[in-house]
Amino acid sequence: MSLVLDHLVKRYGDVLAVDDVSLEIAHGEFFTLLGPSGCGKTSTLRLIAGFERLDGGAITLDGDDIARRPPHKRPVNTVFQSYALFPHMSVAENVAFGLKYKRVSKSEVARRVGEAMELVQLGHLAERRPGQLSGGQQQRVALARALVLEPPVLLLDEPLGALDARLRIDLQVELKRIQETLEITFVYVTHDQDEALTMSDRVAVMKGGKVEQCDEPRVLYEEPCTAFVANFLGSSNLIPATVSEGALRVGEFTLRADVDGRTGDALAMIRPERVRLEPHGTGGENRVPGMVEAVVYLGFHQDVRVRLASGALVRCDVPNDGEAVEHSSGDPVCVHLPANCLRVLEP
Amino acid sequence: MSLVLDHLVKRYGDVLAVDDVSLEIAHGEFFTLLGPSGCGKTSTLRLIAGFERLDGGAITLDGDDIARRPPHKRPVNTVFQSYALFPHMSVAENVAFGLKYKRVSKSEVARRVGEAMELVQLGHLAERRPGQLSGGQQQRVALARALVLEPPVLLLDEPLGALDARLRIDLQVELKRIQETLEITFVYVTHDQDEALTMSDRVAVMKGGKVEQCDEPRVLYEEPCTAFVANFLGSSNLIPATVSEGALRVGEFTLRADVDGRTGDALAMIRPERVRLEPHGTGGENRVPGMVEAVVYLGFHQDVRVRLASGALVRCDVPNDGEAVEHSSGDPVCVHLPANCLRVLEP
Amino acid sequence: ENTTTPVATAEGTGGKGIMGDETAGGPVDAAGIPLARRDYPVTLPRIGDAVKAGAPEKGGELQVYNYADYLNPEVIQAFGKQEGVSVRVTTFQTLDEAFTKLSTGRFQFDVIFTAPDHLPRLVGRRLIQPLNLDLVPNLAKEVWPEVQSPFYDVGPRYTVPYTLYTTGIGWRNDQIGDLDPNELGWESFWQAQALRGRVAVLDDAREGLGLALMRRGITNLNTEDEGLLERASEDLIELNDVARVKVAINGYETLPAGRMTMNQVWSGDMLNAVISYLPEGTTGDVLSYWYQRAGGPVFNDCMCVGVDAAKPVMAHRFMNYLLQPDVALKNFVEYVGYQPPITKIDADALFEQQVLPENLRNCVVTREDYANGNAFLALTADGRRRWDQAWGAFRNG
Amino acid sequence: MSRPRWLPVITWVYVAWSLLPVLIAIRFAFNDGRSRTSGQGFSLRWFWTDPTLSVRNDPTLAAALEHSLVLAGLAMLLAVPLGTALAIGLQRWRGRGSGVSNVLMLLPLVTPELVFAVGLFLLFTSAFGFIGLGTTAQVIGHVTFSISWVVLIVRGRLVMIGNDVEEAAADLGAPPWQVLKRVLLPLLGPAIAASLLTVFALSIDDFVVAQYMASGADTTTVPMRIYSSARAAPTPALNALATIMLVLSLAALALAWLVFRRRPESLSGLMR
Amino acid sequence: MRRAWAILAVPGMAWLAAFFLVAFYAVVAVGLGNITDVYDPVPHWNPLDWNIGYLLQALEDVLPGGRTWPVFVRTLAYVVVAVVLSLAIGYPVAYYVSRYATGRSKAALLILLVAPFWISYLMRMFAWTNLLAEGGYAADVLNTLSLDSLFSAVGLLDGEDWLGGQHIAVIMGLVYGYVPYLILPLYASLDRIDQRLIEAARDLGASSAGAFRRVVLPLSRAGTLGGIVLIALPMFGDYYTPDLMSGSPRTAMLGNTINNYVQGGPDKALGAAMTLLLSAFLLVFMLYYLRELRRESAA
Ligand SMILES: Nc1ncnc2c1ncn2[C@@H]1O[C@H](COP(=O)(O)OP(=O)(O)OP(=O)(O)O)[C@@H](O)[C@H]1O
Ligand SMILES: Nc1ncnc2c1ncn2[C@@H]1O[C@H](COP(=O)(O)OP(=O)(O)OP(=O)(O)O)[C@@H](O)[C@H]1O
Ligand SMILES: NCCCCNCCCN
Ligand SMILES: [Mg+2]
Ligand SMILES: [Mg+2]
Repeated sequence: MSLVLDHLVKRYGDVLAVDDVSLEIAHGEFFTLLGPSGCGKTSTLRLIAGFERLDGGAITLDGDDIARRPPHKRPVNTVFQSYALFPHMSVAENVAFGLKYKRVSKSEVARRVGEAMELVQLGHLAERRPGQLSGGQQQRVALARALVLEPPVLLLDEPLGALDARLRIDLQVELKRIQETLEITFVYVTHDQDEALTMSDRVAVMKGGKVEQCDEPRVLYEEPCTAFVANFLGSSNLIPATVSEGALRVGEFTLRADVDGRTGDALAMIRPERVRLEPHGTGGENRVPGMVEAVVYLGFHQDVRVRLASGALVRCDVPNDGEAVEHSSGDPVCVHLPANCLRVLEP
Repeated sequence: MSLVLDHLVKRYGDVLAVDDVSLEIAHGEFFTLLGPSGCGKTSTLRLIAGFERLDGGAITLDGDDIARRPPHKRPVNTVFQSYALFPHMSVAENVAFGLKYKRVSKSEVARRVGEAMELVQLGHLAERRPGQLSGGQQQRVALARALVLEPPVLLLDEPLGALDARLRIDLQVELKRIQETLEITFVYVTHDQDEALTMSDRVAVMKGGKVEQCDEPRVLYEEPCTAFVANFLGSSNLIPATVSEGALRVGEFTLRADVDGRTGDALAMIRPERVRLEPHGTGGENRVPGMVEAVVYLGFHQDVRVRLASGALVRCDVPNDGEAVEHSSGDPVCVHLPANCLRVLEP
Repeated sequence: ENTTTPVATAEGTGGKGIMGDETAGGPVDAAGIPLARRDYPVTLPRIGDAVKAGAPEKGGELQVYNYADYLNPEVIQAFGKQEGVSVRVTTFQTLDEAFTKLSTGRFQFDVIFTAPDHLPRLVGRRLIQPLNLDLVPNLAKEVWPEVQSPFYDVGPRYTVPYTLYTTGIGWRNDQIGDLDPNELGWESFWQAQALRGRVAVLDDAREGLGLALMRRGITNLNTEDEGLLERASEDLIELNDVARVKVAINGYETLPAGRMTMNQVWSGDMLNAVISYLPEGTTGDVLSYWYQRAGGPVFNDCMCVGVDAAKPVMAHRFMNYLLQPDVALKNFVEYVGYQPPITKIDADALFEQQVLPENLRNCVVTREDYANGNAFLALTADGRRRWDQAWGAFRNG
Repeated sequence: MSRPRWLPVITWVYVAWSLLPVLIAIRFAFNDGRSRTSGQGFSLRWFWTDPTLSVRNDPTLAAALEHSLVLAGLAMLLAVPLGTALAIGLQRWRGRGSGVSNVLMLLPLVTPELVFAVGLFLLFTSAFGFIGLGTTAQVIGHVTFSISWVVLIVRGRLVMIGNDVEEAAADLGAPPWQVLKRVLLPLLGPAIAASLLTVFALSIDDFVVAQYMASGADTTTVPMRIYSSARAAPTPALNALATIMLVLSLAALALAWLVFRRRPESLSGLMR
Repeated sequence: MRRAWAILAVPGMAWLAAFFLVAFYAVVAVGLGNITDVYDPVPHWNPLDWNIGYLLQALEDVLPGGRTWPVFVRTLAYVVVAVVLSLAIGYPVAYYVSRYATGRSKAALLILLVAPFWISYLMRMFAWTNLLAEGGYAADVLNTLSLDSLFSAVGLLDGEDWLGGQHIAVIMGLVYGYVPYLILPLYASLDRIDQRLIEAARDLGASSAGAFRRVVLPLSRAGTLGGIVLIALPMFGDYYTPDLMSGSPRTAMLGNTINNYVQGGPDKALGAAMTLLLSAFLLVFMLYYLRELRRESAA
């Protein structure tokens, strides 16, 4: 039971929007396509839904080739970024829309529409028009409209993109709850890293039409394969370095790290929150001296920027938990880059 | 040398958009108006710029009453949210626009336009039309167009609102740099708390046309006066409580806190990152037992939600620094709410 | 490609009428029909058969094509009531316009009003049909003998006369100032600087150019001389500057209303003006009329039946009705002001009885006038073109 | 910011100038006398009582009114469906021929009426002689120059609606014709209403095409009647005729307004 | 799916092809055809048979020294003056309504501005002539204001009779008739200008006049040109306005000439040839407007 994308290719004129994408998505998985604007997320989704014609590759669902079917004959449904609710129909009519094309009795339609609306907590708004709903409510109608058809796979294109931050967080929790309750496969598109990390079972990070890395959130965060992935998921320090004789060199300092057989120029990647700030002169492995260049107060943490002798700038997140030492510009400090948190990437 | 807003009032028909706002903004200060949509930020700015007529109050700049002057005679300039670039003029012409109204020689115009464009790193785009620029570039043109006039006060209405997250952060740094270099007074409007905290010398938090609190970012964050301010600036736990006999009671537990002479119903406010998670059964003051309800992985920290016996839900940010204990749903834990981090607010 | 200059293919003069009529031999018009002249009567070729006598087609609409304000609405109503049809009148502004429209072949009129110079064209293009005179008994019974079988349509085969007119000048005594058309005749137009913008010539190629020809003393109103016509055209163009002349056929309304001061008009228009268009507080004696007694146009209009008439019998009855003396009188004195050639109507008497205003007595066409009068008659193809070009040069400004 | 004083003055003077003559003409329709230039009492003579000249009793006047409305109605009935379908089709049609079609669709908008009328006139009196002049020709003429307006209005709305809802409908299982019926046409409602109004206005406004395509009394429209009477001897019955025409079209507008009041954007088609 | 729906365009395209393109081709066929001896046009549908005789004659007529040259010049002059006057009236009106009028008065003004669309052109023109006729209210007002003497003094009016073949009357008629069609596109283009651009200009030191000149005027340029073309094109084909406002050959326009040839008189071939020439002359404007229209609908 799975959705398989096999070497998908999609071109718009000269633009290669989807470039040889292969993915296997398991039944009941919450699968996310993550990437910057224009990387081909929407195009991939539209290929699955059938709104665009494939230029190459195959799409199978549980073994059936669905790539040749028109959209209305594919057993997948979509929640659009703009919701695409029918403005001339009530909420209930919107939700009931697709059931007309299933052989479902009238009473069954009413029951399922009712259930779907309860699921998204919209029962009381059944008679409203979409124009009379808030963004979050509209989002839920779009969801109910797709869910009521009980599709094995639900495609969601930045369904929370148009909502404000607070509402988005609430709905993330709700979407996740629904997905887990119904055990539907979600193929979810977003360019918001936090969203991807919070909700997904697996994430495919895309760039320029290709999949850069596809794995669980924790793996992506902790063990990014490329500087792009490292940078796209959370902030990271990418310190220019060189690898020689199995050791990592930053300026005149040698650091211990898993260099993975690499040699020559490299980037030493470390998350700001993994960097430790220690008093100037502290000894030990992987310690590099530097000078505080700026301290930015960010509410629940501080962003301390340290300039190393090599010229590299290292950001260091110091939690604001009422205990940490306060630093100020010009202070000499020692930066500790724990070996287990250092990764060596292609420059 | 300062901009003084003295009991400003602005009405649109029945709507009281600006309701008795008094502020004193020092020369060279980076001053931010922060608040939710519709709270009157733009209206206040427009009163200063002269696009709207005052319904009450006075505006003085270095002692001069400027409230009666038409916009083109006020020594303040504006960077509009939508940039409001002239689409029919090139970047250079846009930047030169205002200099026509200063008695400035042709060569001087060229020099200053060139300088302003260098300042915002746009020298190479001088001949483009605004329509051919990216959002961030447009923003910088708008900035250069205002800066070239060397106004003592620059008004900025959500200048980064239309940009995507990454670009926004870059430009925040740049704006701050420019402001510090030129020592211009910035009156900056935003509804983004991070932005306000990162950049400002002082922030006025507005709500419903009134200023709720006006102070430095750190003070606003650490010592919010109202639940609104607490909630608007960063996330916060607001735990329903009562104050009796100088002590704070949450459910059956008594906590030590500075109750500030308050009695009756109250809200106990604490930032999630100040809450400590301790093993179940840990003793000591201000410790409350509870049960982990959810753990959300957020990259560089985890959001652990703990249900207290009183029914209140407490969010607790646990840094992901590779050392903290891992928690999972259902674990019984002890929540430590340090007295110095607890604030008691009006419910 | 070919660059033929625009000329009609038929040569102007000589040759045999293509319709093969026995009167052929003289000059023919564009359709090959001989050109009728007072001294050269023409029998028009018969195209198709006349309608059989029979029951008139009741109900529906009888379609009539006519000038505006050239039929008394009460007469129309009375006929309609009597015959059980409703009469619908479509109006045209000029006879040329009417011919153009008709020649598209899409206008299915029962009764068409026209003038004799257009007859050969209408026959040549097969736009009208031969009459059954049995259905128009009043023609023999009531009409002046000299127009019962006129020279332009011997028989007659296609037409029944409708009204008589002369072409002259109508003016407002109270506005004309020093100008005296009675003395100056046609020349008045060229002396009308003082009346700029309040002077009009008829919107009719023949009449308009005819005016300019007569001003120069030419009496052959059917001349085809290129030089004469060009000069006439130039004379008219000159009027634009002299008098800012208008081109209109509504003098019967604008003169009594005082909006115009001096128009080239048809005699009937002046009576029409007095009968129907005098505003309150204005009396008929503010109007005067002059026409050129010798050599000026004195002629008649006529009626035909359209070739595609849906109600040919009813069309005959309509024409017959209009020739009924009481009806003709009512049409004449209560509305159109154009005198019908009906023996029983003594126009002069009407002035004596003060049915019509005395000062316009010269609007009457006597039988002597008619006999001696001049007329615009059909031209050869070349001639027609010269007239049209001369008129166009003026008309197009 | 302050505003120049003279602008509102010019505006209101213009509005008065553009509409006052019509209001005065309406006033003269109620004249007791024959004048169309000054008020003479007050009566319904020209509407009703005059036995031969009133709109009621002069068959040509009432017929012109009826014919104008019939023409407008037929033009609406034909041009709106044709134009709507054309708009939808053009919106979808990418590729060969679409560029040419887009230009052809716009051409009637920029062709002077006279040129277009002469063309149709010559066509119907020659190659298309089987159609000939008359009501059919007039309807064809009106439909032809109306289609482009309908396309413009409907396309504008289509662009506003976007592809999303159609795709959503297909995604939910609706076959193409169901998408058209259940989603597209209902959403085009306001644009279709605006198109109906626009075609109506264009048709009753037209003089040249109606005149060139006319074939007699049956095919005389109100503007034609006004033109020919104005050049002969008009009576206030003409004012009365125009007044009735105006009242009828305002009534149509009001009706449309009532029906589509909730969607004021439907009238925006007129504001192009 | 998308391709199938393109079929919906077929009936409409076929209609336009048959009744618009072919109709225009009929003008070509007749203008490059011949006439019979009874003045019937003989269209030459086959381009190989084309006879450019009539076209040459029409061309000769409209060139300097030709018969129609004065009409052509006059038409051009009328249209230019009428368009300028229309702009002088229409621009301030559109500007006021789009930028300053608010709330109810804006709604009312918009309704009043569209109202003329619901009154047929001929009726408006007829109403206007009635008022300009001697003894009409407008004539009285104009005369009372001594505008007649003013116009006479500068040579625009000759005598006091407004409807007596006066150039000024025809021009006033054209302006009266066409301004509404100009105001709406102007309004639309002015209304689109973002208020904040004007504020930005003021903020940068421009006075309200300066902001108008440097921002509003350039930004409304396309809309203005579009509006001008929209009224100028039909003016070139107008014959009814001069007929109603004057009726004198002295004020005849090109439309009258064509109308006289095609409807009134005998020479349809020459009329068609003149129509072709007119179309060729206007083609530039037509193409310009089409481009604007497409640009606008693409935006
Ligand atoms: N209909 C189209 N015609 C031409 N190019 C297109 C079309 N749709 C998308 N593209 C191009 O294909 C590439 C991928 O687009 P896509 O919409 O899939 O990106 P995305 O990842 O969804 O981006 P976003 O986050 O901005 O929505 C982009 O370069 C885009 O410009
Ligand atoms: N021109 C206006 N007419 C009527 N009401 C207005 C006008 N401008 C603003 N308001 C109202 O005044 C209040 C304050 O508006 P303002 O634009 O100052 O808010 P804001 O804080 O800038 O909000 P946002 O973050 O959404 O820009 C709002 O309730 C708004 O609806
Ligand atoms: N008002 C109608 C006038 C009709 C006059 N007929 C004259 C015919 C001239 N050829
Ligand atoms: Mg996308
Ligand atoms: Mg704002």
